[in-house]
Amino acid sequence: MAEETKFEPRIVAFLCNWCTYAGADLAGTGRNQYQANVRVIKLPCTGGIDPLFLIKAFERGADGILVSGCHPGDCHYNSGNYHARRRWNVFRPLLEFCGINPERIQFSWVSAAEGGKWVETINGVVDTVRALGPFEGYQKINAVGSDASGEAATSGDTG
Amino acid sequence: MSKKIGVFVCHCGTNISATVDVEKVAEETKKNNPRVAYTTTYKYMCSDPGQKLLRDKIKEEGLTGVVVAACSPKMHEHTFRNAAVKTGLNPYHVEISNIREQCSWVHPDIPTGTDKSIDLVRMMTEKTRKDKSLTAIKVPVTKRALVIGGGIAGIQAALDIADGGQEVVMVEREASIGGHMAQLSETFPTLDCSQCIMTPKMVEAAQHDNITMYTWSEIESITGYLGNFDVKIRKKARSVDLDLCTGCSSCWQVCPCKKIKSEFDMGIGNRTAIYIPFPQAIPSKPVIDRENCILFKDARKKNIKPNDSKVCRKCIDACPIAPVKAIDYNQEDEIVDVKIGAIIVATGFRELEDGLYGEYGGGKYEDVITGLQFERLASASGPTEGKIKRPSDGKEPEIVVFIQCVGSRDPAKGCSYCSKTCCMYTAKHTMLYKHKVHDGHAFVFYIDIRCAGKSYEEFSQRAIEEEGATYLRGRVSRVYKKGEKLIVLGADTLTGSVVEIEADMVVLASAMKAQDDAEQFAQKLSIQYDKDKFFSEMHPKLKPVESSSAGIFLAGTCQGPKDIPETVAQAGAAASKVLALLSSDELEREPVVARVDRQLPPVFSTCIGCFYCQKVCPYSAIESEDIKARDGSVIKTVARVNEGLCQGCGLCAATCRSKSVELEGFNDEQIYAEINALEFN
Amino acid sequence: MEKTLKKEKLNSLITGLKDKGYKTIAPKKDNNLITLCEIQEADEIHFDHVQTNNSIKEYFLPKTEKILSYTIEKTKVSIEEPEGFAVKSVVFGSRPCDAASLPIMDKVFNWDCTDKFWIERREAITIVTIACDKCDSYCFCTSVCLAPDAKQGSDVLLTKISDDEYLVETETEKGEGLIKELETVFSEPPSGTPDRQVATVEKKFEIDKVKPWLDENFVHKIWAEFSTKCIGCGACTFVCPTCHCFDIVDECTMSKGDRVKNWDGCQFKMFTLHTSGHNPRSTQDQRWRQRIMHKFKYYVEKFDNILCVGCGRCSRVCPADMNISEMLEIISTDEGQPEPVSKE
Amino acid sequence: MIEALRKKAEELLKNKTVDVVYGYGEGSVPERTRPVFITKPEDVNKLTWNKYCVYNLTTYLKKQESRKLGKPAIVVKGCDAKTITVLIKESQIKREDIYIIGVTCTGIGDPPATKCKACDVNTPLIYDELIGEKIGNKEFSFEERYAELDEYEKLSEQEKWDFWQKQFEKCIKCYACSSICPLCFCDRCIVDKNQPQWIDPSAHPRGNLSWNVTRAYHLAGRCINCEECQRVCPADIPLNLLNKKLAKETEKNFKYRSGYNVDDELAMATYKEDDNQDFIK
Repeated sequence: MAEETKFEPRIVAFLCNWCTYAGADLAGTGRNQYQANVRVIKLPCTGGIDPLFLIKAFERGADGILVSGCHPGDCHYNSGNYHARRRWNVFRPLLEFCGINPERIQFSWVSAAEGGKWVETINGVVDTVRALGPFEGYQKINAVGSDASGEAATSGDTG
Repeated sequence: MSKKIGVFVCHCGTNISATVDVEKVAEETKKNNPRVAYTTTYKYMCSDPGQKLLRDKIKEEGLTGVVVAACSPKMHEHTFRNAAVKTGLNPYHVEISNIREQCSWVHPDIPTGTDKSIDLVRMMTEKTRKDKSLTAIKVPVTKRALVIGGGIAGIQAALDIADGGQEVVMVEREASIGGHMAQLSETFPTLDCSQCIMTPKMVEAAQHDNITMYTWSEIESITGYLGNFDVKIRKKARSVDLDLCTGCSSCWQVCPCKKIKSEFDMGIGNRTAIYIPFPQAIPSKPVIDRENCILFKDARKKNIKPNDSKVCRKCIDACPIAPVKAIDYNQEDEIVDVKIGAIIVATGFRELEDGLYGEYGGGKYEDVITGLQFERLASASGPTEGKIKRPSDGKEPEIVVFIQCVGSRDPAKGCSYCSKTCCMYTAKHTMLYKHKVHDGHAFVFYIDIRCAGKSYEEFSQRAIEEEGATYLRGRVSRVYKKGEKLIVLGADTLTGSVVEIEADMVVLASAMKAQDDAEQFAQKLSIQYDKDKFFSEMHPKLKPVESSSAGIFLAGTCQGPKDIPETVAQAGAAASKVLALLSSDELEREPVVARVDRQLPPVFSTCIGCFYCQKVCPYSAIESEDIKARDGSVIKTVARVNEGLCQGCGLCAATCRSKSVELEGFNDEQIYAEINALEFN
Repeated sequence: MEKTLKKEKLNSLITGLKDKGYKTIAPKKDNNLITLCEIQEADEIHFDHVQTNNSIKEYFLPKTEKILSYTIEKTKVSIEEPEGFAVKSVVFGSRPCDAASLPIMDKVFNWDCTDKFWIERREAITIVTIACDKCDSYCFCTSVCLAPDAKQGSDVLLTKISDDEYLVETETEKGEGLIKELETVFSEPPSGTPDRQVATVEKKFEIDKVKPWLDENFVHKIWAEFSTKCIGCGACTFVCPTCHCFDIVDECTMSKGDRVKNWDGCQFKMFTLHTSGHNPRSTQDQRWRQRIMHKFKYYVEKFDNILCVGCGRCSRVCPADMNISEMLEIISTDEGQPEPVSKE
Repeated sequence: MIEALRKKAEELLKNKTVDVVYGYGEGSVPERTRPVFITKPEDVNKLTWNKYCVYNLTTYLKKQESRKLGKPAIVVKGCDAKTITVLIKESQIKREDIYIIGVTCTGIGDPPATKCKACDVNTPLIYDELIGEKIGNKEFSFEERYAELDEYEKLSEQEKWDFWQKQFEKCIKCYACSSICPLCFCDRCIVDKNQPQWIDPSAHPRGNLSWNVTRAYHLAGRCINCEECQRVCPADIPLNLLNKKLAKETEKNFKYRSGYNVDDELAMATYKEDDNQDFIK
């Protein structure tokens, strides 16, 4: 892995179509600048985000993830965000228990009218993750899979 | 077979190309992306020649997938998908990479925005690679529209739809239709009498064969979807039987509770407990105000049925209908179920509460009134029969000060937006005042005069030049009482002087606000609203009357401040949308729906039938299906999606542990491909 | 060549191996497991056990192994083959049964396709076995023509002759070479007949009777009766030193990826699932039968070897207490007529 | 107790109330038992009951091979019985399609299993016939129930990561954990879906982390703490710690305990408007 002079966190944002994606559009319309570290993946609803998406994003090298959708009560699909919230209520502590800093997975409610909040949120995530540094734990295990030696991943004592 | 993907990068004039090196995006994509067969850039992809370019290249290059790197998909996804259809390409092989709202407009640094654009394009080409051809879903349409709100917007929309030959159900929560327009005295810029132009429309709506009207009623719930809504209407207990009552007025004439502030008259006039809101009310049949009626108060106190109270029975005694009286104290709320194909929301606005501006004496001094209160004063059918009398002592005011932008354009206290109508109605108010009080003097404090409508500027100039209203550019800092006079302290920024006016009456041009319950109501309908709680249109320019939910349209001030002509125009537009919708027996819907895995025997489906999907589905769109052997025995019970009910949220897909449910358009492979294309490692 | 190794010399042996550039793999205690894994110090080595939980297999056929990596470019795909996977090592202290599995599997990995990953590792790794001085009820090496001090597959065989001394016997040139490299660590062989401390493993079944029975009883109710409790996990096949099925998958991002070889097992229902949805071994009894048939019939027919070394790991680890030697005992003592063959 | 058990089994088979009894039988060694499937009244003497009856036999309800034997009576301990409640809620079985022979249990395993320390179901909560003296079920506090997590939750982020990496590294992807789990009943496990392949099938650290995390997550709000996954893991990974952690979060956030009440809505299939959202900005 090339040594970078300055660490720029790589952030993936999973956004719901109706609120946060539209909020991000509004930030664009308002020409509100924010840090460019984020790559957005749009889904109809936060309720449609499977935790596997998040794991895969880490496997593909994300240093931080943002999941963002409609405020409670505002879900375009009535209750999608409520179900999503339940999911994250258990998934987040699970990752934390496995030694993943919960700050690397952040959640927010950003409505279609909150372009400003989108800017604030994404800058917040970028700054937080920048302070945390690269996600070394995952970088290591991502690299092992493509390591020449299968044995590196084999015995119980390769630490 | 692998896809041939074409990438079209839009300059958007300079909107994108000023901060994103679009040529580089196209070049890099072409150079490095093995899936991409063709790339180009174009000044305006959404223009006719842009779309033609897209169509031509699809044909020439034999493209089977298209990514347009341009503005937000919310703007032109539809445009480009339609363009693709004309070449015979299934529209769902066209994806938008949002490099304007997400790159060029928010990242000023060219290399940064360019790199990000390249990434976003790559992610979208990967998704496109996994796009499947989808066919629009056909659903039957219930040929009946619901109009919520009986103001001018609702009435106009209902009439347009009804005249178009479709059934309309109209729901109004007040006792009469008419809304705010019925309250107005005269209307700008023609000064014709509001009642005179409004009442015939109200009557027409009430008598129209295609319109069923529910007044004193509210929406209890709305479920279902475009073409097939199930609506529950709560008919609030009116205490009067609308079928029996003839509106003879005997009851309200005998009612002893006469000092109840009239909502219709904005509190400057009184009404009785059994009342019609105004003489021209439709229906012209009363309602009992159960909060204030002494019979109901007594019944509540004694915890008895209202009809068992004997405190006052004047109205029922006066009712000439026999043998069954038209008044029924024990009447209860009733729920009516209706099937609806499309909905128009026309729930209107409310006026900013006058108490908010304490420094102007709002809510404190009787003679500081709002614009709508002035309308009632000026109205021939108002409490003063059109005579301008100040509320405190009934004197004719000699000097009236009008303050504009009360609440509007004041983010600190009120609303950041312009209420749009106040400049015009204030000008109108000065004229009405001057017409009625010939030697009176009208002063107007304003920030800017905004009169952008047809004949509006001329109207406002007339107020100044012909009617002699004194316009002062500046804000009022304070209004206080000195004896019988109201002292208005303000600034005239044109002369740079402080102005002090001894006024007899002050009229505040209060802002138009969203209804108090707009937020809850939007949630009930699953439609979006903006920061000010006005309902959001689907697109600010291209879909101004569509709400964010398919089949629900917006008309009038529930969407934002507007005047009558604009409201009527929007209502007509919404009605035409509804008519178009109801004109077909079947509707085509976006095929973004969930599907449960089905396979050949012996697997049949990877679904194991735990039905978590069914439990989380907000639309009850998941059914259970028995997969049967030839002898009829059940091999497996699995989930199935009713695509008519499915709205495509994907909740089921994310809940399914074995990923046996997928959402078309956002299926597993598509999302996986997008994540896989991150290439951070 | 015969030598002795005193326990006190173990330190010098391990240090010596390190100095000579060997990686040492030896049994080590890890919580509840005894694992064959890389060690640095002699102290880490665990002796007092019947069997390690993992088999020697994973040092020749790792549970997961990259066999090539590729990069997809605009006009071409470049492929890179892994190098350096065969590391000069010594497996110290594996059991004779584990060692015996290696020559058995050499046959399959040198068959129609020669597997360079296996072969190069076989060349690079020297096996120093310690004969078993104890056993448990799961052990059945003696029933499959092996013994607790069997020499097959070992380069060097150590046999305990006193509490602090092992008899060292070299079985191959490679083994001899290793001893010579570290000559100073070893002592001269004892005079007279040493007291070989070797466990007595009870013989559980007559192996000669197994294949004839299998030849006749592809269809038999015992398969289902015995395997109803089988939960269809792959634990038995993964801990088995002779199970060598693998699966090849590509793990890739958009533009680059690895082709990876992973252990696979015949007990998984997915193992034989066709794309069409048809599964020729759709029930667990068929899969259980496959395991027995492969080990005691097909492999014998093809390579003239039983594909089992009697280590007993599969039975120890089985979540449902399926016991392979019990099954073979039933088979070898079944006097009944084969059931009429019906179409399955 | 064994006698009562055998008598009941015999009666059920004789009366044709059931076609098969899933029970415990003598194992290959004295310290083990094994699942047995008794279909004939004369075979009931193969049934036994002792502290080595670790299996959660309800797992055989998901297996076509055992289901083929017909309507079952299942011998269940209190912990195992909770599975049945979940299986009913998740539409996998109908209550009337099984006969539950509950056994009172004061702990199994040697040394005793971790789950037995704070056991509050010595007497099963659901059964058709109870074998053994009814024992008043104890109650434990929230803290007591999840006490075994304390030492792990106390670890620093890095320590946690290192601990679990060391554990997951041992995983050989034999899937014994999910094969034994009575609630891992998917026909096609997510790990076996290869288009796309969300979870790398390889047993390298990346594939092992995503597999183990996903396995645990898929049991969130469902696991009834039978600890079978942990018992059968050939790599000795403390899998139940993950399950327990999720059970703790589910109880803390949603006041839900899996398998205790058939009337409770499944935690992960419902929501409350006031669910915790402290972590959402």
